[in-house]
Amino acid sequence: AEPVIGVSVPNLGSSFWISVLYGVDTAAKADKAKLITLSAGGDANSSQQISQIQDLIQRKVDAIIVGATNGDAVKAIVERAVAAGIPVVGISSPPNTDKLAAMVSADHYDMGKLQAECLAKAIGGKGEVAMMAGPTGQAWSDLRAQGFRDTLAKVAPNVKIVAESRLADNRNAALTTADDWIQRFPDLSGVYSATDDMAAGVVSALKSAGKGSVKVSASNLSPTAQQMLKDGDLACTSIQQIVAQGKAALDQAIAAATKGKVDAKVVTPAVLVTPDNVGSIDLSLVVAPADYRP
Amino acid sequence: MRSKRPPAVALVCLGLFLLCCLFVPRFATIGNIENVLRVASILCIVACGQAIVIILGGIEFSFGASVALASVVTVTVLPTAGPIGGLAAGGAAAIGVGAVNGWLVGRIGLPPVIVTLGTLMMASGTAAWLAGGLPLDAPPSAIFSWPARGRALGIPVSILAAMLACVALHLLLAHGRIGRLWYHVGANPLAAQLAGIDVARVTLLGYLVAGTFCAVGAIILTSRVASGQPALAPNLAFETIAACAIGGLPLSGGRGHVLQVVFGVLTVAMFNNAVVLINLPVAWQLVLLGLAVLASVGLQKDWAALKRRAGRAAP
Amino acid sequence: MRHLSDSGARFLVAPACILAASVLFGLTTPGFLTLDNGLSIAGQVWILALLAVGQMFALTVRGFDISVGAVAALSGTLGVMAANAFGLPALLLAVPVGLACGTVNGWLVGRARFQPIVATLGTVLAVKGLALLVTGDGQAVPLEAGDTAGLAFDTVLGLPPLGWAALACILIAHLVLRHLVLGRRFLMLGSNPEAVALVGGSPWRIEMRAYQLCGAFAGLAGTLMAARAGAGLPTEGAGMELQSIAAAVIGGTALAGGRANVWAVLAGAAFVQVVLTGLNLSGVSPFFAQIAVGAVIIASGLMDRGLRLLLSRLSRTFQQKGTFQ
Amino acid sequence: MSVSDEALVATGIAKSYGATCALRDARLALRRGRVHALLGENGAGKSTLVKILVGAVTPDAGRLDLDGAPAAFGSVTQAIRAGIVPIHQHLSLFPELSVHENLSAFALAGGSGLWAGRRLVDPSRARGWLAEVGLDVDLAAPLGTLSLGERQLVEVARALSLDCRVLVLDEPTAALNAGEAERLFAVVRRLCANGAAALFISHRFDEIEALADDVTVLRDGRTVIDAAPIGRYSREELTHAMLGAGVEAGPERLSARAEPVLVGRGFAAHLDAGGGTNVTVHAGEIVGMAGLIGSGALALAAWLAGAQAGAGELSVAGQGFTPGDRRRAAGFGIAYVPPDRHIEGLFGPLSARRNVSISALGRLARLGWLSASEEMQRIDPLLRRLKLHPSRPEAEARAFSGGNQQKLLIARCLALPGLKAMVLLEPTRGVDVAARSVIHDAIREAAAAGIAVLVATSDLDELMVLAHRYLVVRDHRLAAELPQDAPRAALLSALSGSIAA
Ligand SMILES: Nc1ncnc2c1ncn2[C@@H]1O[C@H](COP(=O)(O)OP(=O)(O)OP(=O)(O)O)[C@@H](O)[C@H]1O
Ligand SMILES: Nc1ncnc2c1ncn2[C@@H]1O[C@H](COP(=O)(O)OP(=O)(O)OP(=O)(O)O)[C@@H](O)[C@H]1O
Ligand SMILES: [Mg+2]
Ligand SMILES: [Mg+2]
Repeated sequence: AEPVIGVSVPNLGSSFWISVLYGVDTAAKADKAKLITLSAGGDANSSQQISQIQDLIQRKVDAIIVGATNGDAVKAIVERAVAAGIPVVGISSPPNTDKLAAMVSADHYDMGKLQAECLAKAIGGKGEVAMMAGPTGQAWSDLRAQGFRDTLAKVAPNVKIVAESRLADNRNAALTTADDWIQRFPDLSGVYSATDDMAAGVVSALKSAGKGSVKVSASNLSPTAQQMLKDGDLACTSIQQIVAQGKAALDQAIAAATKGKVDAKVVTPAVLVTPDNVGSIDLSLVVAPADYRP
Repeated sequence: MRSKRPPAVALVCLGLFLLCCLFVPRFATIGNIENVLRVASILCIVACGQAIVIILGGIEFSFGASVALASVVTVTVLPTAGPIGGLAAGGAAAIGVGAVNGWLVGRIGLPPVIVTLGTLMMASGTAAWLAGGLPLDAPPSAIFSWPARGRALGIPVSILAAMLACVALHLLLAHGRIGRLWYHVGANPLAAQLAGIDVARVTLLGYLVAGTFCAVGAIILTSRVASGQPALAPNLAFETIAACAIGGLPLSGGRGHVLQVVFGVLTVAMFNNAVVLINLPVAWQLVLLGLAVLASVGLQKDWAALKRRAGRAAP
Repeated sequence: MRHLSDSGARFLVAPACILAASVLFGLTTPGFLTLDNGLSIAGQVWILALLAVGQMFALTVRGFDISVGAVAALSGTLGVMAANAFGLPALLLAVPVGLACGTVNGWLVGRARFQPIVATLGTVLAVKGLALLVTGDGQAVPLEAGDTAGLAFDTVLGLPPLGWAALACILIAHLVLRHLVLGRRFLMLGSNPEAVALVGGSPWRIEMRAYQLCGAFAGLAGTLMAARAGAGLPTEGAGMELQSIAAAVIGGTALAGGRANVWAVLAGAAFVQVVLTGLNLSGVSPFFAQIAVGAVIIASGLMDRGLRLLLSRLSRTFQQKGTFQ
Repeated sequence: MSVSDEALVATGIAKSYGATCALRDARLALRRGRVHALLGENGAGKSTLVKILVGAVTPDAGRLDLDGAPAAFGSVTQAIRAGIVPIHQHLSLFPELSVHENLSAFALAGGSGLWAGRRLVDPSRARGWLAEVGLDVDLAAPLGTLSLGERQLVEVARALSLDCRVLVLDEPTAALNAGEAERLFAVVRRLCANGAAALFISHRFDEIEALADDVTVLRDGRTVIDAAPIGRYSREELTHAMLGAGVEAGPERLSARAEPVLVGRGFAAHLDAGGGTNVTVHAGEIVGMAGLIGSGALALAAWLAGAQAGAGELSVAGQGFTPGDRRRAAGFGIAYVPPDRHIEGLFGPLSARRNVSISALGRLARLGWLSASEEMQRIDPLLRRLKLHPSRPEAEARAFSGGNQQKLLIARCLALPGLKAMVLLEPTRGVDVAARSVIHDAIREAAAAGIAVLVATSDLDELMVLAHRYLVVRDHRLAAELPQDAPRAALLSALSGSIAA
């Protein structure tokens, strides 16, 4: 019979996880595996995710792919799953345990690092930047922000981080906050954005205030970000081959489920996309096509 | 009547404004005030809808989801229907949610909390499903961005729309027959029914008109973000409820004036702007916002009277 | 007759909904109607159940508490910090933290006469901020004092030990509501707030107690959350306030106050959990699942109407509209 | 009178609520073994004085002496411990709780202690109190299933649970009919015979004369007649003291009979109740409908107004409408005053004018647009005619006294466009003599103008001065029809079902 693979991700309202899922999905179609996809409905819903993994154990799936809302929070239940004989593959923000059959990791820290290097160069190594840093308490946003801060202090010690927002986590809120920043920090020269969707809000605020000279960097590469890069609104965006990761995760899961050979750790490096190289990136490894529906 | 005196919230709002001017860096610049007003304008339009529902003795949780649905619908039909058609379709979706709420609360008689919670989830699920979970971008177009970015008579369109919404709400409440009936139904639905009022119809219309205000807000928001967003403004319902409550509308229904809504909205918008400008760490921003909400309501209270009351209740 | 058609029927809605949902999922989803799955649901329901029972106390005195999710997150996190410092039992310090938040809400609503929704909205924001403050920007705090996974997931006589503990707390809630003077006072206040002072009660104190209980139960839910996750989660709990209200109302708690039944509220929470689990097992798209949950909440309202209509038919009287028989 | 006789004395009591001064300089002296009546028009301050006596409100000034010693009650619990037992004007009962719990409310609400079960009064004693007030209800039944009058009796029974030295009754009879009231009086008399003092507030002179020994009159928060024996002043003098002016008697009843206007056929309260009741009200006629509590008189009247569903056929001026369709009935010109103005009638937070104009909105609105000036022109003369006091149509309805609130409901009837019939349930419950005479005049005038009027009330006096014809309801059906000149005794025996004299 075809293997049944459970996929538990934090939030299918984010381009990152959609792309991961796309990778898993395409690989599953190729390998003839059946997927049960569950979304915790938000990054701050660990209890929900714990229950969902419990349900997957209950359903006796053959393997589970987990992108954790919070690596510590799902540790215990993931260890339960492993103890129940269900191999677990961590992806991107993996459960914080050494019992995983395999770990396909995205390097969020490096994504922030790449943004810092690019933004520092774009603004000429000095000036004020603000961080649209994404929600608090989430591994992906915290790591990206950390990578950005650490690297910036190293490569451009003269750049000052003047503001950081962690409440604005959608395009509309990012837009409003950026509007306020433009008033408060007229000399702003760059903005870090945890995701491309937030960056879209920032860019639209800057444009309508006539502040096109302020540089914006982002992570992820949805169609929106591709367009912004082409239009020169975005200095750069740091990405990973998340579709490829999704595919790898499924392959590992099936291997683990069928007692095949498992690679304990699959790492794909973070890559920087700029207006110059956006044409040469193999998008099929990076982002789900616009018409993909989970 | 009561409205001859300015509502207590006006003083709170004014006091807050002065405080902000004095202590919040770069608050009192034209650009910033315009920002505050732009944000307030969208909040205000939707809060006008919330005010109707509150006057009716109900509550609306589904506004956030219904603007999200509207934005996604707009962008989905945009390629075939064009910008105007798209925005109209989006607006219709928001009105549709209002109509469903009105039908379930008015005709079937379900509690508003349950109904609007249910439609909140349904609308937000539908929006995510239509969009596939991701924002859908609208192709750039001047018409499409006009509601949020355009100006008419030198005033930003969204602010103009908010002023029109307030005037419309005022006319409805003060001079419209239906507005009068909302007060009656909110004050005592049983008495209204015995006086020969079709309570179900009045309630349905109330939610429908509220949905219409929400639709106008949704159109401006969609135009503002130029995309269909399944998570457009998740806290919109709570922000409008807070604005109405800070404005002094009792959630028990039967009372409320448009000025209370306006000042409540301005107060909320100023809070949100001020915490960003003060540029505190996020934790302190939240604490400050919470205390500000409580303080703005606390300042409107007659503490001496409360003390008297408590004095006799104590054993 | 109103007795039967109103008070009785409202508490039957949740069990009836559970029955209907079980039949539906049993027919459509393989593996749903199994003992194991039943036990699995029974192991998961408790966080929501504790929050809903707390919410029930606030609803009973004609109030509302939208801060329960945030309070659970804060108190769970502080509990974990205390446990790491003083040993595992200190995890229970989450309860007094919740109680303290409830006291603030209770004072604001009872004594200062804030509208419940404003008071608790203010505390939501402040409590979220506090949770970030104590953790330094929202990092999860791993529970190092001991391994609690066994308590959360191993079953003893069908339920995990934490489930038994939660059940015990809910039993206490039942005792409070049905058998203690305090519970009777909640019902009195919800039934006729003006009369309470006239028969010698102190309305604001009673109101305050209700919010305190609500806060304490949110603290208990926080303890459970932390023990289950093995970590304090300061940003957890989004959307839980609305879920808890839904569960309490489906469980027959009257929004107009004065009517509540703890077991029915437990059934309301169980119903929400049954639906969530059923949808999880059925493998439908997560977006459809969200739509379905919304539809189900409305359906439970319709079920309530239907049951009342049915019972009033059975009792062969006309629907009353006025105040007299 | 000897000082040692005095149980409770209040002197120089003053109390203000913000700008309103409820009491200025009130004095009240209750004597052991005697029933003391407190008179005053609506809003004179009677209820406020009561709340002060029972510790529910603290006075701004004045002193209280209990058995000759100064007393100060910080709370209801303290007053109750001192033996002062209140029965409040607006029911202080809990509809969602059982009768048993309601009877135990004092014990449940006050003091400390854990177990509710321990604080419930002994069931057999509870049944004893219920029997004493003549109630036969299940202790476990939720109070909400009882009728208004039964609830009032539960409140009286609850007072018996306390060790009573001073019994304070604020309009206890407003919701009771003659038979019920008589049972209450017996209880009061028995308590007084055992040495308790009683304070009794009512707007009905008959009751006061039947029960009270002494009388105090309050006007504008001041005592104007202080503890006079009941026989010393005539009704006219008392009325004059209350109002500062006399009340003119209304015009004589007209005898009128014309074409039928309001017709109801085949009313049945239950689906399985056989037969059916037919009622016809003619133009210009005031029909009085009488019935004991629980007889169904109010339900029948409400049914006729389209306010209550039920089997049968209804028509007004030849146009039929469905029972329970209040909207259609109002559209056909049937006005309705519900029996409980607070629950079913008043829009508390809305202005007096808006409370009235709701019935005329169809006439006042053009294309959905209301004209404020036309509203004022149409409504304010009505309010003036009914002598609304204070004469502030824009004030909130809930800030008016009971009598004036009732005038608003009557005005709402009169403002109905195309008015053909009025159905009034308990139109003067808890209303003072002055307001009552204004309301009666308005009813007579309406009838004289050709409106068909049906008045359903448990107040026989009211019927005797208003009605052209009496319909007596017993057991949810019409038991007797009596002419205008039927003697009171005939009415009474028809009500209770004994053979008419
Ligand atoms: N809670 C209150 N707030 C403001 N004013 C009040 C309040 N209670 C009473 N008053 C004022 O005090 C006056 C006396 O009220 P009270 O209820 O004692 O009258 P009453 O003699 O009992 O009238 P009724 O015959 O209608 O029962 C009223 O005119 C009213 O304006
Ligand atoms: N908010 C208020 N402002 C001013 N006066 C008030 C207010 N609420 C009540 N009152 C006054 O308190 C008095 C008592 O009101 P309550 O509703 O207890 O009895 P009532 O209206 O007199 O009814 P009843 O017909 O039974 O005598 C009234 O005279 C009313 O004028
Ligand atoms: Mg009174
Ligand atoms: Mg009164």
